[in-house]
Amino acid sequence: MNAPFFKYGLFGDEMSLVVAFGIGIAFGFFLERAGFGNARKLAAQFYFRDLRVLKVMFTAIITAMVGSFLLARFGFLDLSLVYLTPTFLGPQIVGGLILGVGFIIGGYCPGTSCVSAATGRIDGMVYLAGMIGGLLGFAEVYPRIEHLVKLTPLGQVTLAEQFNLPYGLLVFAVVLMAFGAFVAAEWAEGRIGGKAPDADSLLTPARKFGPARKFAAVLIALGLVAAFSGSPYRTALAQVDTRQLALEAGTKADHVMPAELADWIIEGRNDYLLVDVREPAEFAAYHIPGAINVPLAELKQDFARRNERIVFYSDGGIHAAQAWFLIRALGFPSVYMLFGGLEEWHDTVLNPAAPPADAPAKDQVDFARRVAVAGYFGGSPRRAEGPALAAPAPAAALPKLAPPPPAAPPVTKPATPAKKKKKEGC
Amino acid sequence: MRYIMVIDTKRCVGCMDCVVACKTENNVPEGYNRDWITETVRGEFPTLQMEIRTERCNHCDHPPCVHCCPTGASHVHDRGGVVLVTKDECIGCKACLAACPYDARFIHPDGYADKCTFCLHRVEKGQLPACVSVCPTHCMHFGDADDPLSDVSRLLASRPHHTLLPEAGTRPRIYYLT
Amino acid sequence: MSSPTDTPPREQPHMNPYWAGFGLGLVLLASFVIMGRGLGASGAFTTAVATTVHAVAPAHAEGNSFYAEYLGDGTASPLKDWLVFEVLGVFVGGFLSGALANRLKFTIEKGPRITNPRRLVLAAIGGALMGVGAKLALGCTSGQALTGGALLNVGSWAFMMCVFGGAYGLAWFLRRAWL
Amino acid sequence: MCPMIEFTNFRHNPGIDPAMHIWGWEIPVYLFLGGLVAGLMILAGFRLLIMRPNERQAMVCCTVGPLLGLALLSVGMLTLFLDLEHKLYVWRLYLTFEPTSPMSWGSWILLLVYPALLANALAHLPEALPVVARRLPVLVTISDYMLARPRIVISTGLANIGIGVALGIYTGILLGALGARPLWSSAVLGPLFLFSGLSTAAALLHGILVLTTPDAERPEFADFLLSMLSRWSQARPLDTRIAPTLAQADNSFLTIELALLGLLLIGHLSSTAVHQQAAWLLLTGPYAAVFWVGVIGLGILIPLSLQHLELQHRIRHTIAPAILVLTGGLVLRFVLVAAGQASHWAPMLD
Repeated sequence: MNAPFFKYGLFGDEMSLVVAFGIGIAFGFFLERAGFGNARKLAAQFYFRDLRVLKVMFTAIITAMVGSFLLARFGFLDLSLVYLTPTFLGPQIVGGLILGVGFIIGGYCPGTSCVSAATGRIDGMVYLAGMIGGLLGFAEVYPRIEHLVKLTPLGQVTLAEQFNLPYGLLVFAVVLMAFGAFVAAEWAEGRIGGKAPDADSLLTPARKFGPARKFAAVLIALGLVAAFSGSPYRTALAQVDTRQLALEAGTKADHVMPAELADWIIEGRNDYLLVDVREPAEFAAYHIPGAINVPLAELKQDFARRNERIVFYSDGGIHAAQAWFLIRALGFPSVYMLFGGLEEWHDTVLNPAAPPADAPAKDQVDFARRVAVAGYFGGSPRRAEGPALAAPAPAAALPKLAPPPPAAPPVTKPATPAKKKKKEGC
Repeated sequence: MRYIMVIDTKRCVGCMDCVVACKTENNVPEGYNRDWITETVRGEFPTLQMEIRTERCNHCDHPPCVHCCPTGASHVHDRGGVVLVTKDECIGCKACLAACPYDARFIHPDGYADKCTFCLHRVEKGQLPACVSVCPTHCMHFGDADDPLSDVSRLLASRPHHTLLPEAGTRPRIYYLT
Repeated sequence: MSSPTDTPPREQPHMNPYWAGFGLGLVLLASFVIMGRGLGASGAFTTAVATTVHAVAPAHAEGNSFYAEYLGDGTASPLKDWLVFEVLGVFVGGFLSGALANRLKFTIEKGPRITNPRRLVLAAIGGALMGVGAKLALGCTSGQALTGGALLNVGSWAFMMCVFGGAYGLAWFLRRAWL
Repeated sequence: MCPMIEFTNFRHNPGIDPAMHIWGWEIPVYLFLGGLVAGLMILAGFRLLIMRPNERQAMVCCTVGPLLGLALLSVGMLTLFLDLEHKLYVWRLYLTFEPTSPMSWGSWILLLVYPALLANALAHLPEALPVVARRLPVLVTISDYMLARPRIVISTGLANIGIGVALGIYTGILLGALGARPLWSSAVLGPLFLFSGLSTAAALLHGILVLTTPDAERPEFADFLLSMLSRWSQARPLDTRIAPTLAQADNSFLTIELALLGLLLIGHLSSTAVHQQAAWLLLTGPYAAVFWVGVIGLGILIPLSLQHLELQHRIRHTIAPAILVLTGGLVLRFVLVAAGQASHWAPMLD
């Protein structure tokens, strides 16, 4: 499984914009080909003259739906990583109605108006100007109605989850429904709109098995395959190989020792993502430099890029271990946890205990190094139990550590989704 | 005559006395600096190596800032080859700022390019530049490189040294003893 | 412009809707596979509006929670946004397709029984409503109906039904504009 | 793993630290307009040279172009002036000539541009603007005087070409001579800006021709608006026969520009570490999106293909390529000026 390419880190944010441009060109091209740059063609939908909007939209929806389902089912695409706009049922129903009214009054929707303006339609350009005016007005009243816009939240949820139906079955149902709608649409075009049927339509009286019908047959067949394929999500519980996870948990391969982590931070390594799973208040009080805060309850499938090395820590070890299991079960390949959590971090990195005075010289040298590390993180060594000992002298013999850089500690990648402020949706 | 500066990085502790002395002596406006301290740490923990040094205009033998100046405001002074700016000729085009690989210049709030002058007004009176004269660790030395008996010539002859960004081809005249 | 000797080629008919829809679906699928997100349009204009307002009146934009959401954390220009670049492409793609089919012309699409100024006023009103509706619904026909529809998003399907409902409900009153 | 280098600098001079940002929008706009005017000069001079005595129709190149050039150059010099920090001393530029300074060369070249452009415009002005010429008969006198003497026409044409080439190359060398910014330190920048300027100039003239062509498919009021803008030329329509020639020329310029951009990047990528780092700023770094989409895609490849289709009579001539090429030229200057200031010799911490 290695798609969506972007979320697996195949290319960065900067290149994603170049991809966006390319995808946009294709999108605009097909919108124009479909006749969506023409307001009369779009409005004809609502007078049963030409049900193009319905045909194009539903063909596109079922194509992408069946395609993404099958790619996900056969392990190429991780559907759980495809961004799903959260549902706010009330505002979306009201917004949909307003949008529908705007559609019939203005004759376009935002995407199609771009195409119409690009092909010289002056009404399309005026429509765009009107939309910008609408956005400006909405922005001014938004702070007062913000609570209304966030009403009835259902979260990121699909129909399959909402109605507890198998995803594949739903795919098949939508495909069947779409073809039902196409046949009805062609019938209505002829009956109400008085339009002669297209040469290549589903309702052509000839017994020919034309391209449209072949296309329909293929999609329905694929839909039928989908209906019996089960869930597209790799993350479903049944697919977690518990035995392998248990074996992994048994070894210590998933541990990062505090001293090791301290070295990583001092080296300025940025090939890992340090995640604090405690509550924000605790995070604010103290956190390991460079960590980001994702409370346990907010760990989601897309909280980080999948190919990233992730290190969890919490106060002790338990919450980190739970986060480790959760995220490992979601299919992230390289997940680690800080051994002993923050307690161990305090004990071994921030306030290392001095060895007894009669300890071998090797321990003494090692301790001196740890004192230097502690200094870097703003901690200080503590005395060990037993006989008192002098303050560690050998520190001078070691190279002095650089103080932490003034503003930004050598942290992880700044562009992790957890920190990203801009919204991803439309 | 070829004025140069030799700075002993083994002695510099980054106390910033030179920075303060320069600001006072040359009346450098608030928020601007003609000289500054840099700290470089290199290596891999725990075998780190740190170098603290004081930096300023290198008064290069091959000064790109002088070559690109359209009005001749940036020029090489006859005395010791010091690179100077005549502020009444400078139009503030900022070409010299872009041309300097050391980023040693800045635009004075009055609108002209400004930078270190090796305190030529003091040197002409037989004094040392302000930064050199206040250095508490005596890590900075100023003098004539053409005079083989000068302090700076003897230091360069006796100790390993390097200059900053020699690969930029500017032939800088501030030497750092290592 | 065409030289006097060759007559401009005739405007080509539109594509078969099913094949156009199939192409559109493949583009959407490609977006899922490459980027892990769907298509959109209205968000780009919101970003552009937010950036413009921020340039004109920075304090006002930063104080407004609506604009703040689209301005990012200030480390990069808010215009360096996925949807902005995508919509830039939409303009180019639409123009290319229109040019190749000889459908480029400065004109106003309207029914025969409505005057030009009235059609333009209606277009502006429709656009304004669309801007409000799209922001209430967290997306427009591209971002919600098309993308969310293909992902079986609950809100998107509810939204799609309402769009058709709203449009069909009002269609009869506006028949003079289109028929 | 390569050893860590941590670099702390206590300088903090405004405009220099933490990242150099001394040139804002003024310099890119000036470089763009300078290149555009250079292109207009070369096209005008060339057209003037190949014009036969009684063929006086190519006024879009020989008159409209130079007149626009005079206006655009003035705007460009205004932006250059706005960028100066010591504005009252600007006359210092003309008290000296510094042979090693591209900016000094430029300030003197700019002085030569005005008379050359004016001469080119005057040669055929009464043809293009009969309304103006009727009010100012002296224009007719000048034009007749010039056209009666082939040597004056030829030297005007040659002067325009020569000064245009110098102006175009100078806008690039202005940056190219600043070796302290690795991205700029390439002599390719001169020809690159010259050909970018030529492509924008050809696109501008092509766009003007398309706009002023009567079009049956335009609604009345759009035509009305256009004729308001171009009423002065309606007395005698511009010769639209050279539109394909201009599109053809623009395509050649765009292709050369693309090749030069490639050479610039290849040169940097096969050079020292700092130059490679500078090239990656454009290729995958923080300027990649704008570079690939704005400069390469919108500015070069798409207008190139549009004009190719126009030349093959597959699509109508539109002003879209003109808008795209002009925008692309402007974005190229912005990207190069911004990325160049971000590129650096000193140790960089990524």
